[in-house]
Order: sequence, then structure tokens, then C-alpha cells
Amino acid sequence: GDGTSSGSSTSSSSGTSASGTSAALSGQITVFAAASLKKTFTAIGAEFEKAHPGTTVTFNFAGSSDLVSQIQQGAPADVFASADAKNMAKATTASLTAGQPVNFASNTLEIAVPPGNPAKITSLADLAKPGIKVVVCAPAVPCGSAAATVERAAKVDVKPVSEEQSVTDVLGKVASGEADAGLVYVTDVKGAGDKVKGIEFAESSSAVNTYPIAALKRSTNGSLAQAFVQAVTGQAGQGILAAAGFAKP
Amino acid sequence: MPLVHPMPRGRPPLGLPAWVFVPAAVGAMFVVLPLVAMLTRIEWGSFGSLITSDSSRAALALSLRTSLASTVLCIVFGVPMALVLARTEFRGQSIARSLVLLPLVLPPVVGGIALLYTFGRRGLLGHTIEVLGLQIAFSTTAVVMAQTFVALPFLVVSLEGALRTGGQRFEEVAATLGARPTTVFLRVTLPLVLPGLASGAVLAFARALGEFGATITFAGSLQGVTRTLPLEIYLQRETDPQAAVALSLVLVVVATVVIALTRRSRTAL
Amino acid sequence: MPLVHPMPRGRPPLGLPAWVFVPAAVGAMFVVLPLVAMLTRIEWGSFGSLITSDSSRAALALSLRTSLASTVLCIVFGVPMALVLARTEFRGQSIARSLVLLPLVLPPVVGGIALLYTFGRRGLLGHTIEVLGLQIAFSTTAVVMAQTFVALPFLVVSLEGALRTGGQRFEEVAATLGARPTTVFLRVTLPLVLPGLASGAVLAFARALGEFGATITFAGSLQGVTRTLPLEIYLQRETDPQAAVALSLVLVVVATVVIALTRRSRTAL
Amino acid sequence: MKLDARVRFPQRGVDLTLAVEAGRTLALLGPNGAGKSTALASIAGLLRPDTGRITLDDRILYSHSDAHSDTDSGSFVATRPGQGEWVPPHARGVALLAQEPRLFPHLSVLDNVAFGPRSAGMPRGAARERAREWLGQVDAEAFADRRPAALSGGQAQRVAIARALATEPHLLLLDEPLSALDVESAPAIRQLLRRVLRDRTTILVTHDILDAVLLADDVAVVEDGRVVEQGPTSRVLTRPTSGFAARIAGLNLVRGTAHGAAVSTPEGLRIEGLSDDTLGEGAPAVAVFSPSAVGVYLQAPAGSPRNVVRGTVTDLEPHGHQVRVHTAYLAADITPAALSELHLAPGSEVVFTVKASEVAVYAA
Amino acid sequence: MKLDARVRFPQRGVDLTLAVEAGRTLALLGPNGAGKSTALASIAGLLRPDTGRITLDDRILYSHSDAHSDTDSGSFVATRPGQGEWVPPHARGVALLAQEPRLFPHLSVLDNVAFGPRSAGMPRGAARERAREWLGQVDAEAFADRRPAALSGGQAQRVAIARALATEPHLLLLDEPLSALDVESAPAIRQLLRRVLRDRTTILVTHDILDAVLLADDVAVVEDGRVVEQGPTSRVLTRPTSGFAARIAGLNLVRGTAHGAAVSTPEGLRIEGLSDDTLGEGAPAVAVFSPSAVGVYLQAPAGSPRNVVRGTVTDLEPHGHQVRVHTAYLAADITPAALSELHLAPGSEVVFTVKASEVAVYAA
Ligand SMILES: Nc1ncnc2c1ncn2[C@@H]1O[C@H](COP(=O)(O)OP(=O)(O)OP(=O)(O)O)[C@@H](O)[C@H]1O
Ligand SMILES: Nc1ncnc2c1ncn2[C@@H]1O[C@H](COP(=O)(O)OP(=O)(O)OP(=O)(O)O)[C@@H](O)[C@H]1O
Ligand code: MOO
Ligand SMILES: [Mg+2]
Ligand SMILES: [Mg+2]
Repeated sequence: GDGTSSGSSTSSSSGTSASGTSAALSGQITVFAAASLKKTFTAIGAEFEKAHPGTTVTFNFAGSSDLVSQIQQGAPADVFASADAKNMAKATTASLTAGQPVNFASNTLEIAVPPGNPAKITSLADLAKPGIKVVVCAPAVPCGSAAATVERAAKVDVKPVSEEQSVTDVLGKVASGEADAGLVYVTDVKGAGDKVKGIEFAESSSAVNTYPIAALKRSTNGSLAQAFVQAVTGQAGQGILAAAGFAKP
Repeated sequence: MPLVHPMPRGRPPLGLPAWVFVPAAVGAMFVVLPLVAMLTRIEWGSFGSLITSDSSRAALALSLRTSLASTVLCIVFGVPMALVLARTEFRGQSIARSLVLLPLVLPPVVGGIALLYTFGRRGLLGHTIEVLGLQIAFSTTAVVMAQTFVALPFLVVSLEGALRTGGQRFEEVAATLGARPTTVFLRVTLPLVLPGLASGAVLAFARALGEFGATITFAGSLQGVTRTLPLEIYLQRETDPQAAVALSLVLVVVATVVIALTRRSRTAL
Repeated sequence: MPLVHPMPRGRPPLGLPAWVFVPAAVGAMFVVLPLVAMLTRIEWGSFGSLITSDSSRAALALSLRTSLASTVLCIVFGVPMALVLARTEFRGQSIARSLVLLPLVLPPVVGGIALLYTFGRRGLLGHTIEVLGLQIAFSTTAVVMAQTFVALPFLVVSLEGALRTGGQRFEEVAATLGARPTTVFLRVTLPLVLPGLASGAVLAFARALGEFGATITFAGSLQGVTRTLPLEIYLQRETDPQAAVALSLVLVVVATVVIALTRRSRTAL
Repeated sequence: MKLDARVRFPQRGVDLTLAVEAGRTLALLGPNGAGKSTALASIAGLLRPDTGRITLDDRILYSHSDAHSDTDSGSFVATRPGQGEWVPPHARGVALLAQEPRLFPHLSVLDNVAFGPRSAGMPRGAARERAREWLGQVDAEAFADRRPAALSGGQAQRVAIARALATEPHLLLLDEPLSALDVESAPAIRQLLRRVLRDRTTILVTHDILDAVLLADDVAVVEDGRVVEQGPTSRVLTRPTSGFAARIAGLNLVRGTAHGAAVSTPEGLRIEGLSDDTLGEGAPAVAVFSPSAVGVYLQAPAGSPRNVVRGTVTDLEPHGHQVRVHTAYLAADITPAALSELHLAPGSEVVFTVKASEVAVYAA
Repeated sequence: MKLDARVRFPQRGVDLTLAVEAGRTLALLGPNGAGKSTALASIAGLLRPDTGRITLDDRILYSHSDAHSDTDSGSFVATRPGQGEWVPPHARGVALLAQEPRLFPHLSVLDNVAFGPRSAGMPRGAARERAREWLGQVDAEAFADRRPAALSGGQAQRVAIARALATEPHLLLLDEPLSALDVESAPAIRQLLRRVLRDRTTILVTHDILDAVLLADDVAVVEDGRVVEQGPTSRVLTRPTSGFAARIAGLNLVRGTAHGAAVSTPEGLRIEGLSDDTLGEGAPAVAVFSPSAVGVYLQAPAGSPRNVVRGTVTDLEPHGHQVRVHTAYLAADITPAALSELHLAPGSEVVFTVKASEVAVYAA
């Protein structure tokens, strides 16, 4: 919490100063970002390029673990934004990051149900009822471990019909009506528009997922990389993230 | 293990152009080197415990069962399809052929979505299926369907090619000897196109065994029910890429053994 | 558009067993219905804007370029490989055949990892490649390599089947007429196996066009450089599955057109 | 079974009408490319004529016209509206022995021969039994267990013959069955066919006069896609009216118009002979005589033969114990002694003479 | 080019030694399955004998032994240690016309014939020119632009002949080139071959005596995988020592041991004749005589012929203007008049007589 707040304050100050010193920033960077950040980061990138004419930001979106192994294999990355702390930790352990990663957003789980909520789900406990088809993420992926955590906290034993590989897969099953309910992130429910309906539940606070970002050591344009990190943690970035449903870290 | 070769003894190979061996070797290297690189990275210490874990064993068993089942389905439906495409002429045949090819180019995940749209609870046939009391989604049946959907075109395309290359001179002879179409099919067409059918079946089996996107989208991923080896590998990769590689090795070995066994039993006939 | 058919005029089809049409129709339905279901779900209103967006157009162009390039590579390397497998006998040939088949069953994601282990900066050949001043991983070259890696076995397997089915009676005649192996290859083997080669190339092209796992792992997903249409579709799906379906439709149409064009130009020869 | 066939393939220039009475054998003779195999393939159902009509007894196997037919449209008659009738090959009861053996490469020789009986519903054991008998008939039991690839050309042909005969069809079509056989097998197989064809309805394509003489009741001569001559074997071969029939019968034939008992050709040749029917003056007619009736001289002799024809020797070939001397149109048989006396060689100018009493003249 | 070949295929029971002198034509005769095609395929390089040795002039095309050879191991000689020499088919300068035409289905008739010349490096235009000439020679220019599938059997065979001849090889191998041809084409193609083969080294497989007589300098008779008789054509056909050669020459042959000028067989038959060389008593010998020298009776006549053989008629067939009467071992030619007088039919018991002066007896 501490590092984050300082990060956000620095970013807001440098965000204003950035427009003043924009002459110093030029060139191109590649940002490796978790696939779930595609919409928001694309928007932030566009804002960033507008604010700093002459710069180009390109993105490589994929699963966080894919991104880490690509970076480990020498991919030309300047910035890494992970969807969980675990994958960022792999990068820091391998001393790939320049400085400490900064948390820039967080996310909590929500129950997603098909429009009209045919199974009449109202609480996490409903998911354990017999005959209800629930899908969750597999424990090996971030949203799955979060789901396990909340279940444990709420002492609810959900018997899912499927343990999906990613949030997208869970959403797909719910949106198509195949499953009666699923556990996904708030941002995912929001992103899916009217294809699913979100049901908040109190126990979700027991598993908060944070999103860290860091410039990378091997970057050939370190200052631009740092500037992008600051843009994400700064006001403009935070605004875009908040609009997509992300909570403050 | 030398393959039993159908070439009559004493018949010398005609000799290929020498230069052919250069690209052939390069191509082979290109395929083999990554496999070697993979082997060098495997931590053999933990290999045994890894591949004998409950989840790995369940995934392997499921993968084998479903892939064999979908290969059988591919043969049952694909052989007639290839026959109709290769041996008849009808208006719109080329459109039919293109349609059958489509799953080839459809990203598997989208194929899974399309299957959901069709056989899912709210899909085109969802009502019918529910009335029949069937339960497809999240079941092993769904896995087999997804695999069949992506693998079928492989069998059809390669078999159609073989049927056309083979021609129908022997089918004609059989007909003039009084053989009905079914007899011609079973006793002439099928045995003569066996090498092509075997290739097609191997391709379909391999495609089914490696199938990931359509399965995860249409069938989900539950240990022992719908989580096939590729899905298991994908999950392992989240936590331990090397474990995923080790599991892949198992997949590869299993596939090779199955394919070798089919080939052997065929040449033994 | 009726296909130009090689069957001589006046030659009546021998007639297939009537029952063949039943499984053929069921199989065709199984493939076609999901596609129809897909069509019914597309929001045609936003279709135009969606498929003409910058990122979609870039992805489509990249997909076409890379798939065609890797199909060419598959032909260049795969035809010699199939020839060597079908027309020579050597110790260890069956092992060679199995090795070449492996990428078929390797989950594509693991294939991508294997490629990274080989051609990545820290890979088996990483040093060599760096010394040569090349940068393979995360470039368009990497996309082509990934696609070639997964597509090559399709061409090799189906072509080997066709070569074996066709036999070598005409190659023998050509040799006794004094044709050197290269001439035999170019003027006899190749033209006679053209239907098989076409099938194989279509399979390889389709596989390359739909390739996802190995590409995202080995080449990454950079717009205009490595983000092919399947990757774009995958990303779209994160936010908007229907957009992904619409984009897939584009992919399918493009693939069908390309395949139809090749077939047409071939039959026109 | 009685066959009536009219098949037309305008593209190939083929328009043939053939009839075979029940139980008889028709030999189809004619030069390469005349349309013999085309006719057989049409009757067997492997080719669909552009127009025509093929019937076996009362059963229509093929008809082009839209004209309705009230025959029983059994389960196998696939009628397409506006396309006439079409019975697929397997339902015709017609067996075809094609010009190449085309043995099934994946079946043993025995199973190749058993294929027909099994297709007719015979159980495997009985079919193999039958096959073994037929293999015995063509002296090929020794190969029963081999694959066709391990047979010589003549062996394969014998097996193909056995395979065709083993089907016991209503109508048997044989396309040059004996051409690959050696001088020892050919007579044996010819004997076999003679026995077997006696009461079967058969069409036999051949280039060998012996086959026609020994096996066929009737002969049809096909040239350029048309039947130019048809009739009982003995009549066609002794009194041919077509050049090809004369050639195959080893006779000289001069075609022209009748003038009394003589035939004159547009080129000015005139052959006198004996005419046994009254020929219309100027009607088309042929003069036919044997090469052995021809005398060969270097100079025109001053003797009785009224027919004297000059020519240039194109070819000399042994013919039995004599030598056959060919000119562009005619042939003569002389003894080797005469040959060396005359010092003949290709290019020599010669005079052929024939007594009118040796020449048969009749309407063409 | 002089060919020497020794090829052995124990599995097929084939062990042949053949020699053809430069510029000469050897006719290979023998029953079906004797090993003729096997021999040609070995010489062409399509089959590898189990053991043996094939040389063309001094060049070793194949040898089995490890024995080193000091011939120039040109670029095409792929020597495998311990396996002897092996020249691949295309580098042998040997053209093979196989028993089936096997025209390339994807090339026009013209390009089929041009294939050989083009493979030898001739530019396309010139090769087509050459091909057109050869097509003209076999009377097939009309089909130049067709695909092989649109040819009749005989037409395809003619094109295949043109294709083989157009390569102008060192050694030409022809496997039954004329068997699919009609009575009009066959003589024309035979004339063509006679011109073309005059100065080429050739092996010709045939079942037709005419081919041997007209085209071949030498004859080799193959039976059961062995050469049983070899020599100049006239000698082999007039004084055969093998049953097959006698049969193809239309002669009666009785094999046995010499007793004076007579030959006696193990079955007790004894044929007296004239012997022009001194035969060792008890040495293997044959008695040969023409069917036309044989008299046919129902009862043994009380006349001069010293050779009287009883038998049962197996077959009657027309032979020129006579009828040939076959018994199990011998044949006799009689006139149709005599035939009807004797009331002969298969199964009749007959007595054959031959004057000793008509029988040649010589060493086998
Ligand atoms: N597919 C085809 N398309 C066009 N013309 C063809 C086709 N097949 C054959 N022909 C022609 O039709 C004619 C008749 O051919 P067919 O095979 O019936 O002759 P045939 O009498 O059997 O001759 P042969 O004695 O040589 O076997 C020939 O001139 C041939 O060139
Ligand atoms: N692949 C094979 N395996 C074993 N035996 C074979 C094989 N091919 C041929 N034979 C046998 O070898 C022998 C010689 O066959 P070949 O083809 O040389 O005979 P041929 O003299 O050409 O006869 P034909 O006049 O019938 O063409 C035959 O007995 C045949 O059955
Ligand atoms: O890194 Mo992810 O794809 O948001 O789980
Ligand atoms: Mg024919
Ligand atoms: Mg032969």
C-alpha cells in the first residue's frame, strides 16, 4: 500500500512535468501487458502518444506467464505489466526489472450470471446448491486461486462443472448460458457489457488481486519506459482503468 | 524398428535426385532440433513423479480415450464424405467441399464457440437435445465432439486426395464382375486406398490428441471428465513451464507409440 | 461455381452405395451446422467497422503474408521429405517418419516453447544466430517459423500417402527413357502427384492460417509484426466474443477464397 | 440372352449397331481405333453413349430417349427424367474382360477369381472352390496364392480370363483375350473358350482369324466406328465384302463397280471373275481371290489368265511353307524356289496374274 | 554395343545367360512365365538380380560380386561396398518398351514421345519435331495432341513404340511390341522395326514366329527360367532342339536318345530319320519333321513309311488352306477333303505315318 501511494503521487507530478519535458522523450517502446489489460492499455497508449508526440508505444498482449517466459528468453520488451504478483515476482527474481515493480490496479471477484439470472443466484452460498452449474478458474491460474481463497473464507464448498483455464473461458460459458454462474473479476463483468450480469458478494474482499507494472532492465529506451509506467500509475491512466472497473491498488 | 516395406524384394530404388536430400535434411532438422532442445531442458529428476501424478494420469487416459473415439468418428463420417467428394459430381460440390474445409481454418477457440452456439443449452439444437434428455456440455461427449469437429477435415481432405490419385480403374473392373456398390466399396475401394486412409487417420488422431482451443471453449476443463492432456499441460505451464514440457513429452511418446502400433498392425495384414 | 472435373465426358459414375450418403450427410451437417449457428449470431451492424479496423486489417494482412510464406516453405522442404520417406529405404526410416510426425501431436504452445529453446536468444542455436546478427524471436520471421513448424507434417504425411498410393510405374518408364532423377521428379513424379500435393498444401496453408499457440509463445503478439488474425481474434475474445466470431468469419472467407483460387488455377493448367 | 445395342459417340466418331442372338458368339473384328473397346465398355456400362439404346432380352440397359418404356423399373434401374434408362454396370449381368488384365493388386490370384462368385452372393468357401476350378481350367492353379504383381504378363492374362469366366454372366464380353499368350497356352485357352462359349452369349474382340474361325458363330467387322460387314463367320471369311475382312481372311479383295462378271475400280483396274448372282450393271461389287491363286512373273505372260496386274513388291514374308509377296493392293503366295528364281526383293517390278475361274465376284 | 548378361533370381526360378552382338537383334522366345520380362527388366535396371553380371561393351551395368573391377567408375556408377556395381536405369542407355504401354497420363501423345529426346537434353522444339517424325512412322500423327486416355489399345501401343524408338538408345528392349496391333498395323510396324532395328542392338520378346523370322538375327528360347536353345534364327527355326522352338516353328519334335539314325523316347516311341552328323549311340537327340509330311490314317497302312505312331485326336484347327490335326504330341496337316473322308473329330483314334526321309535327326 505504501509504495503504491508514493508511486501514484510521483506519477501525477511527473505526469504534469512530462508535458513540460516532452522534448526529452522520443522513440519507441514495447509494452508486454497481460491480455486482460488490452482495452485499457491500448487507450492509455494512445493518450500517451498524444501527450508525447514522436513516441510510439506498441503492445504485446498475452497471458502473464507467457509474457514472463518470453522476457526471460530475450524478447525485446521495455515494460512489463502483469495480471498478478506471482508472475511479476518471476521477473524480479530473475533481475529483469529496473527497480521495484509498482502496483497500479486491483480487482476483486464477482459472481457472473447469464442475463435474467435463470438459476436465481443471489449469494456465494447459492453456488454450492445441487443442480447449479458453476464454472470457476482452475486453481493454477490467478483467478482460480482467488476463487479458492474466497470459498475458503466463506466456508462454501462449490463443486464446479469445469475449472477453466482463464477468465475469458469462464465468461464464455456464462455468457452462452451453458453455466448458471461463474466467478470472475469485476472488470470482466463490466467488460462483457450486457452479456452477463454481475452479483457482488461480501466475501470477495478476502481475495484482492493486484496488478504490478515495471520498466525492464534491458530496455533500450529507459526514460520512455519509466515515463509510460508513470503514465499508467498517473491520473490519466488511473482514470481509464477506473472507468473499466479496476479498483485502486 | 524397421517398417515392413511393401516394395518387392530385389527391386532397386530408382534413385532420387541427390539435391532432394538437402532440403529434406534441412526440413527434418528444423523439426527435430526443437524436440532435442526440449529434451535438454527437461529436469529428469522430477520427471517421474510429475508424469505419474494423479492429474497427469487422468489427463493422459482421458486424452487417449477421447482421441481414439474421435478418430473412429472421423473415419465413420469422413470416409463417406471423402467418397462423395471424390467419386460423384453434383451441383454445388465445390461449395460443399469448401464448407467441409472450413473447420481447418477456423481458430479452434472460435470452433468451440460455434459448437456452443449449436449444441449448447441456448444453441440451435439446444432445445432438441434437452428434450432428448441428453447432457452434452461439460461432459466427455463434448470433448469428443470438439475433437471430431477439428479433426474431421484432415481425414476428408487427405483421403479425397488419395482417392483421386488412385483413380477408379479397379472399381470399374469390380462392377463388371457384378459387385454391388457396397461390395466394391468394402472389397476394392477401401483396401486400395488404405495407405491414404491410414495417413488421414494418423493426421486426424494427431489433431484430436493435440486439440486445445475448441475443447476448452466447448467442453470446459474438469479433471477426469474434460481436462485432456493439452489442457493439463496448459495449466501446468502457468505454474511450471518445465513441467508442461515434460508432460508434452509424454503426449508425444504416447502418440508415437499409438501411430506405430496402427502402422504395424496394418502392414501385418 | 462448378469444379472442372477430370472425369472424361460420357463416363457415368459407377454409383456409390446408397447408405454412404447417410453418414456423409450427417458428417457434413456436423461441420456445417456450427458454421450456420455462427452466422446467425453475428451482429451484422457492427461487422463492417469491426473488420476494417486498423488492427484487424493489419492482422489479416500479416496472416495472409505469413501463411503463404510458410506454405511455400512447407512445399520446399516437405516435398523432398515426403519423397525420401516414400521412395527410399534406409535404416531408421520409421524413426525418421515418427520424428517428423511429432509436431502434429505436440500442443502448439509447447511447440512454441521448443522453438524458443532452439532459436531464442538463450536457445540451442541462440548464440549462432546472434553471431550472424539475426534476430528471430518476436519478428515476423518467427511467425513464419512457428507456422512452418506446425504445418510441415501435414504436408509431409498427406503427400507421402499420395506418393505411395500412386506407385512408381511411370517413374520406372521415365528412367528407362533416359530421364535423370531430377527430370523424373519434375516431369513425372510431381505432375502425377499434383492432386495429393494440392491437398497437402491446402492442409498446410489452413493449419498455418489458424496457428495460434506456437505463434503467441515463440513470436509474441505485436500488432503488424507478429499479431496474426488468430491472435487478434484471441485478444478480441477477451473483451468481445462476438467480435472474435466476426473476425473468424473473415479468416474463413479469406482462406476459402485462397484455396478456391489455387484449385482453379491448378485445374486450368 | 439376346443383345441389341446401338451406341453413338459422335466425339469419337463411333456409331455402332450390334446384335447377338442368345447363346451365340459374335467376333468383333476391325483395325485399331475402330471402336471395338468402346462398344464393349458401353454394353458393360462403363461408358455412357451420347445416344443409343442397349437391351438384353427385354431389359433396357441403356436408352437415351425420353420416350417412356413400360419395362419393370426394378430397384436397380435409375431413371433420370429426360435421360432415359440407365442400369449400372454391376446390375447388368454382363462381365467384361478388358484389354489389360487389371487384376486387383491387393487380392491373391485365388481371391481375384473368387471375386465375381462372391459378389454374386456365394459363400467364401464355395467361391474359392469355384475359383480354384477355373484356375485349373486356365492352367494357373500354381499361382493361386500369389499376388498379381508376382505374375508374368501371360500368367496375369490367364488369371483375368478365369476371373471373367467365373462370374457366369448373361453376356460375356472379351477384349482380345488371347493376345498376351504364348504358342503353347493360346491353343489350350482357345479350347477352353470353345467349350465355355458354346452356350453363352458372347462378344469377342480379336485380331486373330483363328479365334474368329474357332470360337465365333458370327462376325462383325468394324471400321472407323461403323459396322461395315456382319454375318455368319464362314460367309464373312470366305466371301468378305470389306477390305479388312478380306485382309484378316488372307484373301485379295478388289472393290469397284460391276460390269458383267468383272469389277472395275476408279483407278482403271479391271478384274474378271465368276459371278454366282446377277449383279446389277454398275452396282458396287468386289472381286475376291486367294493369294495362292496368283501367279507371279517378271514380264506379262502370254497365257490364259485374263487378269494381269502390274505392281511393285513392297514386302516379302514367310507364310507357312510358302512366301507371300505383297504389292500395294494385292498379295501372292509362291514357293521359296520360285522366289529365288525370280530374284524378287522389295522394289522389284512384278506382274500378278489370276485366272478368272479363281476369282469370285459378288455384290459388296 | 555388345550385351552380355547373366541374371539370377532364385526366388523366381530364373537363371539366364544372354548375349547380343553389337548391331544384332536377338528374339527371345518362350512360354508365359519363362522369365523373358524378368530378363529385360534386369537389363533395363528396373530389377536387381540376386546375383549375376550385366555388361554393355566394357561397361559394367550390374555385378554382384565384391570382385573389384577397373572400369571407369563414371559419375553414375554408384558402387556400394560388398555389393558390386550398379548403374541406375537412366544412365544405362537402355530403352525398354514394356509389356503394357504405360503412357504418361498427364502428357499429350506428342510429349510422351518427346520425353526421351528431351531427357537426353534436346530442346523442346527439336524434341517435338523428332517426336512428330516418329509418330508419323507409326501412323499416329493424328493423335499427337490427345491425352493417352483417349486412345484405343492398339493406338496406345503404337505410341509406346514410337516413344521407345525416339530415345535412340545403345540397347533397345522390346517386350511383345506387336501383340495389341491389328492385321493392318502389325505388318506396317513390323516393316518399321525391320528398318530401324537393322543397325541397332536389340532384344525382342515375341510370341509370333513372323517377328522372329523377319526381325531377328538370332533367337534364344527360354523355358522355366533357363535358355534352352540359342543360335541364328534360321538354324533354330529349321533345326530346333527344344520343344518350344519346334512348336513355334510349326514342326513336330520328338526328343530322346540316338540309336543309329533313330531317336527313341523313354515312352517307347521310336522315330527313324536321316542323320547328317554322326550321333553318339545313346546321346540325347531329336527327330524333327513337318506336319505336312505326316500322313493320317484310321488304320495302320501297309506301306513304306517306317514311322507309325498311334494317337487320339485332341484338336482340329484351320491352318492356311489345310486343317491341322493335333494329337497329344504330334500334329499333321491334311486337306479338308481328306478330313471329311476320315470323319475325324476330337477323340478319334488315328495313326500318323512319316517317311524316314522326311525326318531330320540331330543332336539335342
Ligand atoms: N476418352 C476418349 N476420348 C475421345 N476419343 C477416344 C477416347 N477413347 C478412345 N477414343 C477414340 O475412339 C476410337 C475408338 O477407340 P476404341 O478403344 O474403341 O478402339 P478399338 O477398336 O478397341 O481399338 P484397339 O484395337 O486399338 O483396341 C479411337 O479412335 C480412339 O482414339
Ligand atoms: N515379383 C515377383 N515375385 C516372384 N515371382 C515373380 C515375380 N514376378 C514374376 N515372377 C515369376 O517369375 C517368372 C518369370 O516371369 P516373367 O514376367 O519374366 O515371364 P515372361 O517370360 O515375361 O512371361 P510372359 O510371356 O507371360 O510375359 C514367372 O513364373 C512369374 O510368375
Ligand atoms: O495473465 Mo491473465 O491472462 O489476465 O490470467
Ligand atoms: Mg480396344
Ligand atoms: Mg512378360
